[in-house]
Parts: sequence; C-alpha cells; structure tokens
Amino acid sequence: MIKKAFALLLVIIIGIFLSATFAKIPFGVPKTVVGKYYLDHGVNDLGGVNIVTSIVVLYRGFDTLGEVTVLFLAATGLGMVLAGLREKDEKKRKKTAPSLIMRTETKLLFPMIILFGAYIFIHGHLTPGGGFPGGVVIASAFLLMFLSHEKWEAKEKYTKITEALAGMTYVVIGLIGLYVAGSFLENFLPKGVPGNLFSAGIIPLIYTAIGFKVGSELTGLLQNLRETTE
Amino acid sequence: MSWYIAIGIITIGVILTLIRALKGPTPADRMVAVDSMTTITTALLVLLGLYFKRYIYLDIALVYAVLAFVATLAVARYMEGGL
Amino acid sequence: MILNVIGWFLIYFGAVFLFLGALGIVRFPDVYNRLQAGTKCTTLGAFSAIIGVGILHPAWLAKTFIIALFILLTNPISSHALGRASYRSGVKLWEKSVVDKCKEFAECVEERNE
Amino acid sequence: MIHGQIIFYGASVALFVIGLYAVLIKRNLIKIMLGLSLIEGAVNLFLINIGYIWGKTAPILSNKELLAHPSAKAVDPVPQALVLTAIVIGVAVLALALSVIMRIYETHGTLNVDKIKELRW
Repeated sequence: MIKKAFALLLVIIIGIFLSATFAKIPFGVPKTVVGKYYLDHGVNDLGGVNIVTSIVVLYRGFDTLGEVTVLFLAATGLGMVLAGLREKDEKKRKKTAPSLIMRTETKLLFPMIILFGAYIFIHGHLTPGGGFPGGVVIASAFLLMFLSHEKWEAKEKYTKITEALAGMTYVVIGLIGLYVAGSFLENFLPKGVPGNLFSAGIIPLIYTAIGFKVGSELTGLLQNLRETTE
Repeated sequence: MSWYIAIGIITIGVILTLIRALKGPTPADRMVAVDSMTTITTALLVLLGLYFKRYIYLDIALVYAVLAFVATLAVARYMEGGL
Repeated sequence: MILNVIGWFLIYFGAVFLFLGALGIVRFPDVYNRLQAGTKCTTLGAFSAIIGVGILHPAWLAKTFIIALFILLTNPISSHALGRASYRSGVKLWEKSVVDKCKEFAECVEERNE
Repeated sequence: MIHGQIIFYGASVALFVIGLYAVLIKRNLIKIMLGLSLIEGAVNLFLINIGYIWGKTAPILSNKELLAHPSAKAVDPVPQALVLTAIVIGVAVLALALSVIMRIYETHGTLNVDKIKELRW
C-alpha cells in the first residue's frame, strides 16, 4: 500500500515537471534549420517527392542500415532465446479449429494483402509508405494465414534466404555507390522527373530491399513465436 | 461548413464506441466496440483526406484497415482458445 | 454539380449510419446484439461515406473503391470471428433472447461444455 | 497558441504518465511491457508534435503548388524521420522483451514480479 502511494506520488511529480517543461516549448512554429534545408533542396538534390523518405534513405542512410541491423539482431535473438522452449512443452492444450468461413476468406485475402504491401514499398518515394510499413503489411498477411490455418507454415529456410538476399542487396547497392559515385550509399542512378514512379535514384531499390527484409524477418519472428505455443 | 457537421457526427460516434469500450462488462464487449471503432476511424481518415485535399492520405486509411482487421482476428482467435 | 450533390448525400448518409451503429453499441443489451449494430451499420456507413468521397473527386474513385471493397470483404469476417469467439468463451445470451441457433449444432455444444 | 500546447503536448504527457503508472504499479510482466510501449508512444507523439507547424501539410510534395514553395507549405520532416526509426527499434525491443518474458514464465512458472526471487526489490 505504501509502495502504491509512493508510486502515485512519483507519477504525479513527474507529470507536473513534464507539463512545466513542455509549457515552455512553443507549439506550431518552425524550429529546425536543417528541416528547412531538406525541404527546399531535397527534390533538387535527390529527386524524391517524399522528403521523409529521402532523409531516411539517403541523407541518413547509415542510420537506416543500422536500424535494419538492429531489427535483424532482435529477430535472431528472439529465435535464440526461444530455441529450447519447444521441446520441453509436453502438455498439449486442446485448441479450437478455425471456422470454414475464416479459412476461405483469408485464402482470398492473402494475395491481395501481399500485393498491397508490395505497392506500399514500391511507392515509398511518392506516398506516405516505405519499406518498413510495407514489410509490416506483408508480415500481417502471413499472420492472417497463421491465425486461420493450423497446418500452414512459412518455411524457415525460405524466410532466412529472402532476408539474407535482401540485406545483401542493400549493402551491394551501397558498395556500387562507393564505386561509381565516390561514397557509400551515394545515389548513382538518374534522378528522373519528380513524381514519376521511376525517379529518385536508388530510393525505390533500397526500399524494395528493406521491404523484403522486414517482411521476411517479421514472418520468421511470428513463425518462431507460433512454434513455441504448439 | 457542411464538412464540419459530417465530421462532428462521426466523431460523436467514435466517442460513443469509446464509452462502450471503457464500460463493457466482458472482454467480448470491449472487442466489439474496438472493432466498430476501427471501421468508423477508417471512414474518418478518408474524410480527413478529403478535408486536406491530399490524395496520398488515402493510403493511410487502407493500411489502417488492413492492420485493424488482422488485429481483430488475432484477438478473436485468442478469445476462442485457438492460439 | 450533380456529382457534388450525390457525393455529399452519400457522405451524410454514411455519417448518420456510422453514428447509429455507435449508438447501438452503447444502447443494446448484450454482446450479440451489439455485434449486429456495430458491424452491419458501420459497414454500410463506411462504405457509402468512402464512395461519396470518391464521387466528389472523380480522380480518387479507384483508390476509394479499393478501400470500400476491402472494408466490405473484411468486416463480415471479423464480426463472424468475434461472435464465434464470444460464444466459445462462454458469454451468456441476453435473458430475453428467443433463439439460439448455435445450440442446435452439435459441435458448438460439445466445444462449450468442455 | 496556447491551446496547441495544452492539447497536443498534454496528450503526450498523459500517455507518459499512464505508462509510468503501469510500470510502477502493475506486478504482471506483460503489463509492465505494455506500460513501456505506452511510454514509447508518448515520446514518439511528442517528437511528431515538435515538428508540426500551424496550417502546413505533410512533407510529401505531390502537387505543383507544394513543389514550388516547399518550406512555406510543409511541416518539418526531420522529427518524422527520427520517429520512423524509433518505431522500428521499439518493435524490435518489444519482440525481444516478450520472448525473454516467455522464457521467464517457463523457468519460474509465474509472471508476477514479486514472486520471482531474482527480480525482487
């Protein structure tokens, strides 16, 4: 009880301090200079219409490479942590089977959602999408199949191969930039007309690689989590 | 001006489902309320795209619809003991 | 002009149906009745509101139609899954309900008794 | 514009406080993780709010008018790029933490923090 009152007091104090701090920060006015630079010069420099994508993929490309590495590390670590869990779990729970309506419908929806995820990561430089949301949508299509088909599984071999190939594609594109244009992850393709699908240099290529990588990684992660509950 | 009335009606709808999600006696009640709320929110996102006159905002509504559907299905399978 | 009128009419129609569905969720007595209100009304409401937006801007019609089609395909499935899940997890029917079709099928009763 | 501060910053403060309360009070490990992801959502919301500018739109220059005067019509893109990174890292951390929680449940047979001897404070 004392612990609870103490925690409540702490929460209230932190809330008051945070409010007092945030009251000093003006809302709705321009704050950064670098953001203005990106907005004014981003289209001329890189040809991508979506400025956030240009920042994530090209201006701060190393950061995104590290981010993808962190995601890979988390997926691998999850597989490692859960590795011995499956064999020990002897007691089998009785599970209810998914209904016929759900099975039929998800079979119909699965290719549509995959196609939509592909649309998201291919149009990453034109719409508010990109590789990470596209990968998540693809993984959600696989999750749909996991939920509604008990026997259906994504083979670990294929998810691993897709993931490795996509990661290698990312690094190889960076190395080609190093060879052709002089620095790692530099843009080496023509910029094109802003707003067209084939524009913005290497942004669509990198986002396609990221989309495949995130999709296969999250699918493998879901597959790992699913195998432990059987 | 006609637009604020439409968005006001839909927002009242979201608040009503939120009341049920907070009150609901069983988890099934809350989940039904949340499921309806996601549908209403999808319509609201499309109307927001109309309000700001940006074509690209429609993608967000579609992604939201997909992810909300998968989430609802996952919770439903969990509730019936299929996971 | 005529497109404008049709589009706004559809948007208002949809908004009113979304509101009525939400009202039904608050007012109805048990889970299964709420499921009726919460999914049928909102499916119709969201469909017509989204198509109305597409009619107001004819260039957007393709994508709004895709969103509406997706809602039309997925909403019945999620309501079906939720209703089945509530029945399986043992939520009681309202005491004034007159018919329980699921009890007539043997598999449902078996699953529920276990 | 004081009401922007009250509404938007206030929402992120409220989310943060709710998450912190869950982390401090709840004894279930999964609920603690839910509180942590609420805190993460609060921080992301705050970063996005910092980048917002009144009356401007998303930094996707999809029409002529926006392409002509980008910095007069679009909000700050830098916090949005930061949050895009932060969300992905948050998902990775959440997945890893949940797997560790599954392992803890296997070895200790409980999720209550008070009952796990190694985590008692």
